[in-house]
Amino acid sequence: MRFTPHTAAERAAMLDALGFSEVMDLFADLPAEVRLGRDLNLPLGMPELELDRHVRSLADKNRHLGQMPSFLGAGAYDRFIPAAVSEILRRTEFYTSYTPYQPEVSQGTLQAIWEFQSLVAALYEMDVAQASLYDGATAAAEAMMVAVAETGRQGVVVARSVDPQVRSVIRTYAQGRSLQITELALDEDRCDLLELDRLLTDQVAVLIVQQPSFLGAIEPVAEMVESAHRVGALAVVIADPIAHAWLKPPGAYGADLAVGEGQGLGVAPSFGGPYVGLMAARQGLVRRLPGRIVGRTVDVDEKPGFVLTLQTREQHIRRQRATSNICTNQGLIALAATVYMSLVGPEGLRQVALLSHEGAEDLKGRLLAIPGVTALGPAKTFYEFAIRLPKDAREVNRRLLADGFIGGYALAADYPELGAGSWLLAVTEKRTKDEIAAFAKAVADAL
Amino acid sequence: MRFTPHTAAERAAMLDALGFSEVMDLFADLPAEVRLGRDLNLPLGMPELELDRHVRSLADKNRHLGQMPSFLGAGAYDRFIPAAVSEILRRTEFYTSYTPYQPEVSQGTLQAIWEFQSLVAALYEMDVAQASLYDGATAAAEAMMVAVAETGRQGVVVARSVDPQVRSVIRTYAQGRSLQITELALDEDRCDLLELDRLLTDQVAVLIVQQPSFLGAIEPVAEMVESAHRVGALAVVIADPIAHAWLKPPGAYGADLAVGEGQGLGVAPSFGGPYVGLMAARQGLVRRLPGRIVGRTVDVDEKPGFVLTLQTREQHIRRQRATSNICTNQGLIALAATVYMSLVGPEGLRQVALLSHEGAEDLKGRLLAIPGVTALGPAKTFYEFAIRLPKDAREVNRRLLADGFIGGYALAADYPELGAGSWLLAVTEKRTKDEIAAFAKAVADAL
Amino acid sequence: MTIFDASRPGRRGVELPAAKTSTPAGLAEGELRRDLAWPELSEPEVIRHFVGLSRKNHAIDVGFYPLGSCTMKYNPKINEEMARLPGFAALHPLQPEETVQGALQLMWELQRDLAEITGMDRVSLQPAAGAQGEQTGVLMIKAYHRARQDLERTEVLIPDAAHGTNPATASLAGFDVVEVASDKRGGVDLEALKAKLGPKTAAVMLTNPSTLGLFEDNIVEIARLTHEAGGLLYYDGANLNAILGKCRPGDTGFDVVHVNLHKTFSTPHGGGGPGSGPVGVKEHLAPFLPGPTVGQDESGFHLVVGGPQSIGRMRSFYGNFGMHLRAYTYIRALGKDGLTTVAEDAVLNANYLLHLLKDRLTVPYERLAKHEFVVSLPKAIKEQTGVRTLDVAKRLLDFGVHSPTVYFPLIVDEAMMIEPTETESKETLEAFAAIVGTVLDEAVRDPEMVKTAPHTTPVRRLDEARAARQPDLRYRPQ
Amino acid sequence: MTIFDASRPGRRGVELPAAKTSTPAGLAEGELRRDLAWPELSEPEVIRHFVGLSRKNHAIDVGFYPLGSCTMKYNPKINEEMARLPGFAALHPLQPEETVQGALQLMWELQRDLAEITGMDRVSLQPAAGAQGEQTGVLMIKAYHRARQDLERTEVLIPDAAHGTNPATASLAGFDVVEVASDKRGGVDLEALKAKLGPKTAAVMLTNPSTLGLFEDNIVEIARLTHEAGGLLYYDGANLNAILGKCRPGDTGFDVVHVNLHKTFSTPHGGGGPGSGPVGVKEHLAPFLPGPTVGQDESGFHLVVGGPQSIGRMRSFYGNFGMHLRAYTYIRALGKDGLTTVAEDAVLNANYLLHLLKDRLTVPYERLAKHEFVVSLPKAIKEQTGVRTLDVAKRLLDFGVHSPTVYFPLIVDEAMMIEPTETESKETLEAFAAIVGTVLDEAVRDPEMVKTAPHTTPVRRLDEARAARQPDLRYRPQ
Ligand SMILES: Cc1ncc(COP(=O)(O)O)c(C=O)c1O
Ligand SMILES: Cc1ncc(COP(=O)(O)O)c(C=O)c1O
Repeated sequence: MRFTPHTAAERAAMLDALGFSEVMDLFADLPAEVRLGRDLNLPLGMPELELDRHVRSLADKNRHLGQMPSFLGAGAYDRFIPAAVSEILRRTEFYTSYTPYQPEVSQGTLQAIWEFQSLVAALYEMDVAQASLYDGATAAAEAMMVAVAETGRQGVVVARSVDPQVRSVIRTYAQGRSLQITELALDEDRCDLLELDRLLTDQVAVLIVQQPSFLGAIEPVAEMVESAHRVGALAVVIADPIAHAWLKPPGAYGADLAVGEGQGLGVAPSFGGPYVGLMAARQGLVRRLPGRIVGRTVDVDEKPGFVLTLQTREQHIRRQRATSNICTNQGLIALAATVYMSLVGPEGLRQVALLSHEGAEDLKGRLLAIPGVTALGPAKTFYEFAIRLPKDAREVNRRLLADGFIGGYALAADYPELGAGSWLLAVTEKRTKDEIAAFAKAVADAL
Repeated sequence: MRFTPHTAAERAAMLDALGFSEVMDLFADLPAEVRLGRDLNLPLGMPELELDRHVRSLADKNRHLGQMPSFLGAGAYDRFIPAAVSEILRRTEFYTSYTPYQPEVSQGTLQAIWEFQSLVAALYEMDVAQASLYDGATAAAEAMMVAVAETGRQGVVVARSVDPQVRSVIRTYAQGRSLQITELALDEDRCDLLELDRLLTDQVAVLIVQQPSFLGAIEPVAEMVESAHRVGALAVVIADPIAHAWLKPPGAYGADLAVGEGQGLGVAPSFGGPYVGLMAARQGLVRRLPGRIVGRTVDVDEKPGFVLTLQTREQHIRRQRATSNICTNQGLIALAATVYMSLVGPEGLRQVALLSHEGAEDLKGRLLAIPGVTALGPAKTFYEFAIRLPKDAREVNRRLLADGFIGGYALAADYPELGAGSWLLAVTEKRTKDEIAAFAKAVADAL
Repeated sequence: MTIFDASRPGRRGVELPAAKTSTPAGLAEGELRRDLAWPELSEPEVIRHFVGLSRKNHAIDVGFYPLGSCTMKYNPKINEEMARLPGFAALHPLQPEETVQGALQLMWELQRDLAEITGMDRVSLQPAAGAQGEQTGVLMIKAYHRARQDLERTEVLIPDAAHGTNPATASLAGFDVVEVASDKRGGVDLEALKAKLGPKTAAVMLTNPSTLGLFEDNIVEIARLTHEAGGLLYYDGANLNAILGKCRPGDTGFDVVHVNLHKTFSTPHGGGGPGSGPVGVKEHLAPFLPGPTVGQDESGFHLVVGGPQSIGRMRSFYGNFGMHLRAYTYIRALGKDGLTTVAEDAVLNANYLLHLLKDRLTVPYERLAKHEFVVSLPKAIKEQTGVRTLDVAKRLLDFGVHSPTVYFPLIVDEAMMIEPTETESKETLEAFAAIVGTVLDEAVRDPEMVKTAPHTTPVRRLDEARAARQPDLRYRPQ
Repeated sequence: MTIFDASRPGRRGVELPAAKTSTPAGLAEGELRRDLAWPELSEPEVIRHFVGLSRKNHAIDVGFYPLGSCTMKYNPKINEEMARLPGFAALHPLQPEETVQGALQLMWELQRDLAEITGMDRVSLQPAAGAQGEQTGVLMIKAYHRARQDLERTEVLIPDAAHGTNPATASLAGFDVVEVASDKRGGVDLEALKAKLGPKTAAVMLTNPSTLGLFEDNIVEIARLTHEAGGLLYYDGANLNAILGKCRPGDTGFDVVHVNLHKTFSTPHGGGGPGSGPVGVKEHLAPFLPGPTVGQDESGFHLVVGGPQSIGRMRSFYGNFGMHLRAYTYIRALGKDGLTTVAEDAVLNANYLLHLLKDRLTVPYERLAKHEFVVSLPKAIKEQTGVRTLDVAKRLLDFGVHSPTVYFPLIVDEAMMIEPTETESKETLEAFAAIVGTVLDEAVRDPEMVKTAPHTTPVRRLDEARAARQPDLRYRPQ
């Protein structure tokens, strides 16, 4: 077999050394009643030539983002990825190594993660960041757990303008510890601040808001964080890394934890994963953080080096008293984001965000000029925005697909209160002026 | 700029250190009359996002071998390349290094080339091989030069069944030293052995034959080599590496030099290049070989290591008396071939060749069963073969293209004597039974 | 040097098309950030920095990596090639279903194949790693009991040899963890188990082969006892590599399993992820599965959201699709024949290496090993020389191999947990055994050499205490 | 260990579909080979072997590589990405033209752009490397004179500082090489040139800037003299990086040029190729260009074979298309603005580094440098300590940088030829200057350390004499 070196002769020699006569002797400890007395019901193995053809045939059954301009976001974005990112990801020393348990031979991974932590902390202007979580949704849920542990309270207030998938994951994680989740309603297209004051009691451990919100709105996060603090709750801000090239970072208005989805930072959309969850916190919470953390130290020769640290938070040391159960995280994707952030630098990120914003404003203007199309509310938006169509958005998407476009996200399934015409559109730096104009025209034609 | 680090401030500081005030001071030594007093007439630079889109748009204007089954060979082949080959080629330590002038920090490249030499020598069963030439055609021409230098003669006999492009390159190289080239005619589909005896005189430095020939025929090479030796000429065999998984190797019947095109050994067709020329020789010719040669030696600690050797043959030492002018060769492509040969091993190569042969025999049988289609002659063939259609082969190719196939090579432009219907077809291990059957049917329909 | 130290203001690694404006229109000053303290570098500098870092790592493709429990097997290169096809990598997860039929088919087939391999009825690919697979499974168990109004089941029983994620998961899901001792043979102590099973038992979590690399041969009895007590049996699939095609957890009484695609199914470990931890369940747990999963009908493949009893989403979208794709490619590459060979060769390699080492190291349980085994540094060496397992592990690094997992499982003193995997050759195993022999000789002859190891690695032994005492967790400008 | 030593009979790194037969039908026993003595390994072993080899190489992405004359600039990663698109990599060179219009357009645009950059009228992309570009050029010159019945021109004049490929090429093309001395300023000695020009002169071959990194400021006069004597002027484009957008060989009187895409245009050097050496000519040489080139008409792009006077093919097909593609991508990335910046920064870096080194090393020609410069080890050091340039070069390797080109050009004693390229930062240049300083100090303080260097490389100084005396050029089973 191509992935296993042994020849029949070698197997025989090894068995012989063990005093066995056949391979089944190696499985003599399996009680007869548990042995699988048949072949697995799977096809035979394929030579690479056939395998390549077969898997490509599946890829060819899809229509991908390189083939159709897309205005779909809603948590995953078609952003430009510099070739240098994949060059580094293809370094086998990165992708075929594992969690750096032996730091002396893992300095590459460790330093890269430390740099990831530094970049994420700087992005959010928070004191510290950890080494990655599964994705933005679980990062939000883990942040909730941190707040619950820190406050000893059970109440959780989540803005309804948080990504519905994230809210769903939060609810799942909350089941374990029987937390009480309340949803903060919308006022038009933003959080209802009066309602927030009603919901915030001294039972509340944490307020979770998203900036910009799932609907694209720039929320009054600073006020909301202040409100949460007033009742002794922690504030978790789910902060989009691209928009935060320009927006005031969570650390600047006192958020306790900032989390986010890192997919936009050089990670392929890849049908939903692997992505990478970002989490940063204020200093006081560092020993409550989930997952890996890398620290800088020195070796016996006083040479600087990096290690996994604060491991007494972790499952392999603390077991049932660990801050989380995380073991494998999203190391390689964190590396992708690290390389991306290093390549674009502050100016590059600002430009990515600005181009996206300009495109979105252009598209928004064109769409709102179509008779019958209206804004959801007064909120300012960044590169993603919601509007209301005079037709079912799903129907419009179908028409657009026939024209070769991937349309926006039909909001009604998650937000029935917004109506069947509510539609969320994202514009990234990849969309050209021509594509935006053609798309706007196709929308007008579809209505 | 993204590929150059300097900022404006750094440039100014550096100029300042040099005592200059502006960049043009660095070019003060260019006489006014030679300065280009205008911008180059080229577009402005493109950001990677636009560049990527632009270059992809050119790629998309092509229809590639992954989109149409191809039966075209004639010197370049659509063969299967295992993914592991490109994994190694993407190692930046291989592709961003250069000729190993400092062996202590180039052992990777040097050992890989030494292994390449070993594999090529073993394939051809010759004593030695060198480190690669530009392609199979220049390898044949360089072999001719070796023979001319060795014999001190000026006559060259080249079989007409040698690839016409190779013959053309041989003629180009011969111009420099005013060699006399004679073509050995065809007898039906193979070399004319009677004619050969007439052409071989004591003025002849070298006989150049191809096995299998350009027309796919298995030639009586052993007899031909013997004939050449009888008049004191050297024999150069252009030997296809895939077919030689099975065919008797040049070393086994006394060829003086064996050369070949290595593209079939794990190298993408890539519209004609880069490919890699193979050259192996008998021991006595080693100091006449062109290009690089790597040898094994030891370091001061007696640790084995590899170096460029026998450099007194080379241009940088011997200048006008060098055996060739080669400097940069095809290092990375030789590496690709080395990885490929190591992966497939002897059994894998045999199987690649056998599958190709079986496919070709299948196709040949199907085509010859079509009324009006005939064989060129009695020769046995391996994975490529020529037939005669009752119609202009170019016309048939056009019809096949409309059906989604890349047809064979129309021979008449190079071999008018074979007629407009003469057609050369190659089958590789990538062609499935279904593709072969469908192609044969399409040919029948096109006639 | 960190990437921040290499920064120079004004350098750029990427250029972008020009924007029309210089700041986002319409945003108030107070809404904007001031500064973004990221480094600035050109593309060549970024590449050289990360290439340089990479060269400080050990990795599977660099050398032997017998890190027990982690299944550091070879990651086939075709998987990487396939994962980068734009027909997969450039799919938005919310595209219309008719434009992603190939991706859905792949996921559907993978669900089906994992169900077959594990002997379960239904599979969800959503969990992002093994630990999240556990969390999914345990939350489903919780939901199951709750749905049956069986509300007093607050305990999860876990062997003392278990991986840390098991108790951490149970606790995260709101259960009390009850530890079950191991018996002299390294298996679950049946008497201890019986004593702890009861009306409070929600589940028993096991891995089989266990973290000791031993097949739990009482498994049928354990399942019977657990079910009799009203609990469910959870299978941690981290060690599935040992039994592929030989035995299926579903056939031995397990109700839920997770599998680690990044272990058994060769998706790369990536320096610590991404992993993927699909869960499989028996029919009675199917209503609780997280959605969406992929279903098929005459019109094609579809995403099916969870029903009313579903525990809900575990993460966004459908899991780490890029890992599903690699695992799928691997399963198709090997097929039923190849997967069985994997288990055979993995077990053969473990037993052969154990055989080569058994005279030099202490073997706590003299039994047939499965895919891995646990040994200890001989007490005599430790007592005579002061050399510890940690020192031996560090010294091994000087020989170009990775060390085994050490000090786990916790129930074995000075443990070394060695998992060679099936992709290593006989020569590699022999070479490793020889290196271990050399290091043990050295431990006696020249203990300082071992205690101060490693000597030839990019950095030497690091001060972990200082790292924890004075956490330096991010770059700060001087 | 070589790959042959790692072989074990029966291992396989690739599996293939089953064949129907076991040997090729119809071939006689005597036509078949017996044995194929290749190694047998599994895929993981092959990968580990070559990954291991790669890690023994220095490379641009690993560290500074100031190898003079070779232009070891950064190779942008986008080029590699584009070259692997199946729309390029999976094109058969003989496909119908209508199916390769994108590839032909790319070549056509590249021909046009290279003509513009060099100031020539027509370009062929066929030559596979610089040396083959030279050969093409010199064969065209031969054909040109022959076509004019100017049959006595048997000599090619070449400066003594020239690269070895120049005389080797001229000789291969059947010319006698006449060496022209350099003057005190490092330029072509005009008097020497005049003395050697004459009715036998077929051509003068120059590179400008010269291999000394100096701009030949008499170039217009040299061109005039050459043409007056009836010869043609050949431009070796290896040093084009210095003058991009500043000056064009075609405007200074050259009749033929070659360019090295693997130098100026950033295509990777690949451990010694593939390169690409397109040639450009003035109109009077156009009939002699090798074909095919790419032409355009209203119906699209076409391959145009050489006319009756063409020297014929230089190699199969159209040259190293994969390199054309990378160079094209690079030219489009940089544009006219970026290419000019390349020259400016390349020259700035060379002069800055020369400035940093000039007090420690002997500078043979105190002039403005272009993209590179040549210096010597101070005589005093050599005489006092016995340390030679070679020793310094070897000692530099211990500091993680590649050494400069040494002992070339031949006319400078103990030469070091240093070409930093534009892609290196100020800090890198300063760090390199500091390393050189350290090594020179060491040469005086501890000459043995330098003479026995390198000390930290994968192997130490190798016995080259033994390699040449007892050639061991291939694996032979023991
Ligand atoms: C036995 C066992 N269980 C669970 C896990 C956790 O899996 P993951 O790291 O994928 O979260 C591991 C990982 O090492 C393991 O070895
Ligand atoms: C000045 C000069 N001329 C010619 C050449 C030959 O070019 P190539 O190596 O591409 O054949 C070189 C290569 O180093 C060179 O530096």
